[in-house]
Amino acid sequence: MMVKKVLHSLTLNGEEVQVATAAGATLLQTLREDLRILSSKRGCNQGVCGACTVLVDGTPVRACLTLTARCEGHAVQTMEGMDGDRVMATLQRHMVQSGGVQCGFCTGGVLISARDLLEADPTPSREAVKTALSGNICRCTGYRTIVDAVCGAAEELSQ
Amino acid sequence: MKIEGEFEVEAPRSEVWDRIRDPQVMGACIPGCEAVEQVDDMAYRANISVKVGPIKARFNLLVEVLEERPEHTILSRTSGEEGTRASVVTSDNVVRLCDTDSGGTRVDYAADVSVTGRLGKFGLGIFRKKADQLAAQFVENFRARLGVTA
Amino acid sequence: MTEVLSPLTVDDAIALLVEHDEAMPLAGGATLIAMRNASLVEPSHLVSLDRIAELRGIDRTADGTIRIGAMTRHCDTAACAELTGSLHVLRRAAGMIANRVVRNMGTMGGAVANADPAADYLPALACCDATLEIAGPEGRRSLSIHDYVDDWYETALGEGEIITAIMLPAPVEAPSAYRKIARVSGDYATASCAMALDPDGQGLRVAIGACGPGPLRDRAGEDALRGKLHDPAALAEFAGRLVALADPVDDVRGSAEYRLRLIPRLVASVLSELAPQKETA
Amino acid sequence: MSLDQPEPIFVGGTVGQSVAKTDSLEKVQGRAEYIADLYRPGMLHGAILASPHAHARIRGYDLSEAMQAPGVVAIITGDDVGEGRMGAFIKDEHAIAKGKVLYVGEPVAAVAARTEEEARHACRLIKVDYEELPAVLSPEEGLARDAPILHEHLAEYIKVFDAGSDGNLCSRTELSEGDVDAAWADCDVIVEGEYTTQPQAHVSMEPCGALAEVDAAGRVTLWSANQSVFRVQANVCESLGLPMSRLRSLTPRVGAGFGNKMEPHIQPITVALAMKAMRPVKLILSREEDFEMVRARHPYRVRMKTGAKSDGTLVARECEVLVECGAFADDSPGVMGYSLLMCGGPYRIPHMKASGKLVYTNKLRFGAFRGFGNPQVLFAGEQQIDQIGEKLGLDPFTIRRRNLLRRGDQWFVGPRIGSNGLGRCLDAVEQAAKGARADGSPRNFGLAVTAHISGLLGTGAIVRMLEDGTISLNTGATDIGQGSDTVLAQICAEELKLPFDQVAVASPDTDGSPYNWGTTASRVTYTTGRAVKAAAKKVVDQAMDHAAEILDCDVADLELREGGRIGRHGSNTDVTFAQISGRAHWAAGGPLVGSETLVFDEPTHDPKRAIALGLPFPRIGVFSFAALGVDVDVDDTSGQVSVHEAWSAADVGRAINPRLVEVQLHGGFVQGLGYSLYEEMVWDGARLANPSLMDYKVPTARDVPDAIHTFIIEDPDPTGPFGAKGAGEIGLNAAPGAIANAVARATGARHAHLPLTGERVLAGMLDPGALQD
Repeated sequence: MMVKKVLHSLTLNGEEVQVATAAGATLLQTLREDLRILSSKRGCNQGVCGACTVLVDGTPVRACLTLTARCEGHAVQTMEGMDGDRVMATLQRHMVQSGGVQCGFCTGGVLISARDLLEADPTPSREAVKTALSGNICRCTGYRTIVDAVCGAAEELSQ
Repeated sequence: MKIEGEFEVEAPRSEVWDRIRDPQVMGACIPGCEAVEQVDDMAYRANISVKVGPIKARFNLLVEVLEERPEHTILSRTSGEEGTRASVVTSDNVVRLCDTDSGGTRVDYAADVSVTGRLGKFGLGIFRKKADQLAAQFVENFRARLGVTA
Repeated sequence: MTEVLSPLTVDDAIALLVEHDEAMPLAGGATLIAMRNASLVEPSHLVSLDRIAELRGIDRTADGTIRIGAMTRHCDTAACAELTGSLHVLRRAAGMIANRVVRNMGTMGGAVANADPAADYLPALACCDATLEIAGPEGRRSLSIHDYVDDWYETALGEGEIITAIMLPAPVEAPSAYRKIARVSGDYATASCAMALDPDGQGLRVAIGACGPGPLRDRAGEDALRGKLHDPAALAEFAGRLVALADPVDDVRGSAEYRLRLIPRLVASVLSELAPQKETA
Repeated sequence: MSLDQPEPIFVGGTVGQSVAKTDSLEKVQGRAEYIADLYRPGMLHGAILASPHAHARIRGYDLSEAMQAPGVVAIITGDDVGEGRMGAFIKDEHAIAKGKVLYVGEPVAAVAARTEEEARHACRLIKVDYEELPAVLSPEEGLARDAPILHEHLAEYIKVFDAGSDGNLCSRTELSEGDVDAAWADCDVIVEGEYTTQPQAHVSMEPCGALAEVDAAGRVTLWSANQSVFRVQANVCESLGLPMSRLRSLTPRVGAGFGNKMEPHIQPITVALAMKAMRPVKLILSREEDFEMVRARHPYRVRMKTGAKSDGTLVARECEVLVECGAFADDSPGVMGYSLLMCGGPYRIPHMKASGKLVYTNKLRFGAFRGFGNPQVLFAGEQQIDQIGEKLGLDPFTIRRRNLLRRGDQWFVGPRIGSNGLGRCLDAVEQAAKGARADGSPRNFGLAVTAHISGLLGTGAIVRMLEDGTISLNTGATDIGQGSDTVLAQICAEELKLPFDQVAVASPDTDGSPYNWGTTASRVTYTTGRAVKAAAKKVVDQAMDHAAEILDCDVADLELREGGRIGRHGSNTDVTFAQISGRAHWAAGGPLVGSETLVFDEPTHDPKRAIALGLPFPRIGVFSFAALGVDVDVDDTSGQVSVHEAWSAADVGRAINPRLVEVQLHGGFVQGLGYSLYEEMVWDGARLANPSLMDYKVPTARDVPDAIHTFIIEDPDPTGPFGAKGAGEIGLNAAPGAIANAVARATGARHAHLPLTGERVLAGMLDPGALQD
């Protein structure tokens, strides 16, 4: 097995980067192993758990199911690039306060999904929040405090 | 995973026995079987390709007769792996022959198949269906080989 | 090690698929990359279809037929306002696939090509009498959805062929719905049911998912049921015919026996949603 | 201090406040570092070759092709690990398969290479010559007369209790009290049944992993996902024959455990690889490997029989369990023994008999999982309580209240019960759940109650006052995300009357932390909290001595004031911790350090009361209590059950951080909900058929009720820190019993087999007469 590396150009958290990564690598592999962007987690590598969720051109996708080659010329955003995002900052604060953070392994993916929901629907019902987060598995909280946090953030942001 | 079945052929038991004990005949009847190489009287090797949708595998198998009661029963064991050992397959097989009232032969077969490794992580249900289909295909080929039709 | 190729036209994509023995077409990747990550498939090349303009978009043609480009993502299908009435079932099915994030990735063409018997599109498309547009080394062809699935995960798609679009007959004013039984939200179906009523409310079209290699559809049975939707005996007979067509698996989502038990119950459940029996009945 | 007079509770400081967890901020910002996020210079990546066979002798290895593969630096097999064996109760496990493989998925060899892909590729090139052996795939098969034997040398293994091991019998436990056989004649109503429960996977969101590095002198530093750096150290050293002083065990943030990361997973293999490669090696399991290689909740077969008088007074219970152990003992003897200890539930039952057999099988080891054997026996026991109530016309609350154990009673076999707020838990649930749903429809209500211990084994704490008067707390307890660092800091701050943020909690490190058995058995708040409080008290005492000297007065005249000050009663003058600590560091007495170690030492067994054979926990702990009510919906079409609303009330003694207790109750309930309704590891012969999140399903946000009401009942325990008891497991235990009781209410059918899938419940709906098969 010869390791062939391919050079890709993409925008990562607002900066142009060139990265040499294994041919056919997933975005998750490239972010973690080649770029040391570690907020995106490998929880299942099957797209089920949601811990690797990142934004590509502003849309949440699974980094583990996205080929880096497909990100050529596109904008990738991870939690590392969320500084200064008002919606994210509000969500983060509410997650801390509500107890929605336990082991924290799912938390980044949860927050990226929640932010996407609030962008699309600033005043979601609790049911809508649960539906939007149904692709992010949390094994610690039972979801209750996470839903509380997202609803609390939505309320604060919509005032 | 257990695969079981039976079929009847309008051929005498001794003839059926000879065919079942002939690796070349078996190789020709097993779906996806590419090359059969006799090791000795009690064993042969075969390459078998299987495909389930986009998933393809090619196994190098060794079939060993563990015990036989001529013209009645064969206990055999199939074992093998994919080229780079990504999956391992083993199967314990029993074949029993008996005479039918019409002078033909009834063949009862049972196999306990285990696939581990990359293919072993795949859903159980589809494999069972595929295995049943392969068995049915084998029976059809075998009948054709004996010159009888269903 | 997989090389990724990104052709700009359907012809180029097919040429690449033909050129490389172990190449596979890559649509949204939601299933194929997951399979590759698990080493279930080990393609030498992935021919990415994401830069081919022809495969994108949902259009309504002059005669009302709706064309869904193969690379249309589930989220776009789930939100498509053109899919009304008899085609609403497809929107409902799209919205129940996996979860919001995966629906941003997966495509209808990819899902149909993969032909997972427990996935949501095939029964919905069978209920809609969809047609597949297929391109391959021998040229282009159309294929009825009813002739598409050959066997477990085996379809009529030949070597080097890809689905370019899914064609749907013009929607008519009639209710349709999709229901799936699954262990948890976002799981593949244990069993599912896509149903559309005839515009006059006297008949139905129904397709059952996850109970055989492809969706179960019994058009003769549907004809026999016309005008008798609320006749319990006729309905039971119809459901019985669907059960007879079924060939379900035993797997971790449920036994074959359970799936057979679910078929008539799903039919009754979805029918009561679409055509509630009148109080006086 | 008598049991009837709890310690007065100090109120007003940080204890009782729902402060945010100290690690919350780094986690919401994606900056928390878990094991997979650690990198070291020159680090290699590991991968494991798993056994394809359930039971086989290893005749040899051919590593030649794999060693030539690109990027490969080192390969280890059983030949590299010596004869050492590890195990919590029975030392039966090598670091990696040696001589034989005992389950499909067992690590057989491991590769260290430049990248994970290269390591995984090379694994496939390793050739292992196996001689296949017949396999044991159920406990019944394992006990058969001519069964193949997994551990031929079981008799010679080191065992830490009287296990009674024999053949494939890993251990047996027999407990009894009163005279059960005679007592049945006194019963007016008897119910009995045979129940089975399924294996459940922990599914911590973070898969297991480890990183090991060897220094120039040959000493090993090991980071790993764990629930105890000390158990990691002990297990690695036992299995690899290393002196414990040669290995330092550390922890990054841990992505939850639930029992899965308490005993070892791949730490010994990672260390062996690093020692052979002489370079740092990181090994992270895939999700599939995490399912196949680590451990899971035990499947049980439970025979239970319960008898009562016509007024509902319980008279006798008999419980017999057959427990599948898997290939290695791990925590299994403890789990079985504990489940037998708990099988009577929190009731006064004068005549009790409980016995169990734990049997080796050629499967993944089963082991500790939140609940630790309690949910399995409660599933049977709490249904039988309802059934007796039904026969006697007593509602679920009444029959339970009539039989509750009280403060001062002895639990089955002997432990004395301290605080007990179970009656108040029942009141809270009954009050909140009474009546109909908001829309007026009737509830399908089910109830179950439970108790769980917190305690067990050794723990310690070191509290150091830094020069500026702030505090460093070091306990060695791994925070697995549940917030123990925060709770311990709260206890410490309370005792020192300091603001919470002036206490920093040190990360566990076997070089610098006092011993802590582990983050398990709902024990950290209770046992480590006790040590922290006592150690902090010692620092206060030392500070008082300094203050007395500075202020030239008697210690008895001094008081500790909020904010780290000590002053004379009736005077405004005081000295600050900074002044005191500066003096101690530079002038007099030496730096202020308080340390405390303790081991829970109350005996479990009261020989005057009960007979106990093969009891794995001679000292166990104090009791927390809980009541759980659920209201379920059953889908007419599919039989699928969903929980509409839930009420979870728990007596945790004293909630140091109420929000964190609530989240334990939420999370425990939802993990129990998945266990009750659909989570199941399915074996196809010897192969685990669903080792992935595609096929093994856990609840998503849409599968849980929004209305999970929690009620914290505080009945302070005299021995707990500020009265606190454990809260980690109590929220899960009762879920299967409560849900089964609710399903029986909804459908009229009793279920003896978990999980209560749509398939089973539908079968019950269509034929509600009999106990469902």
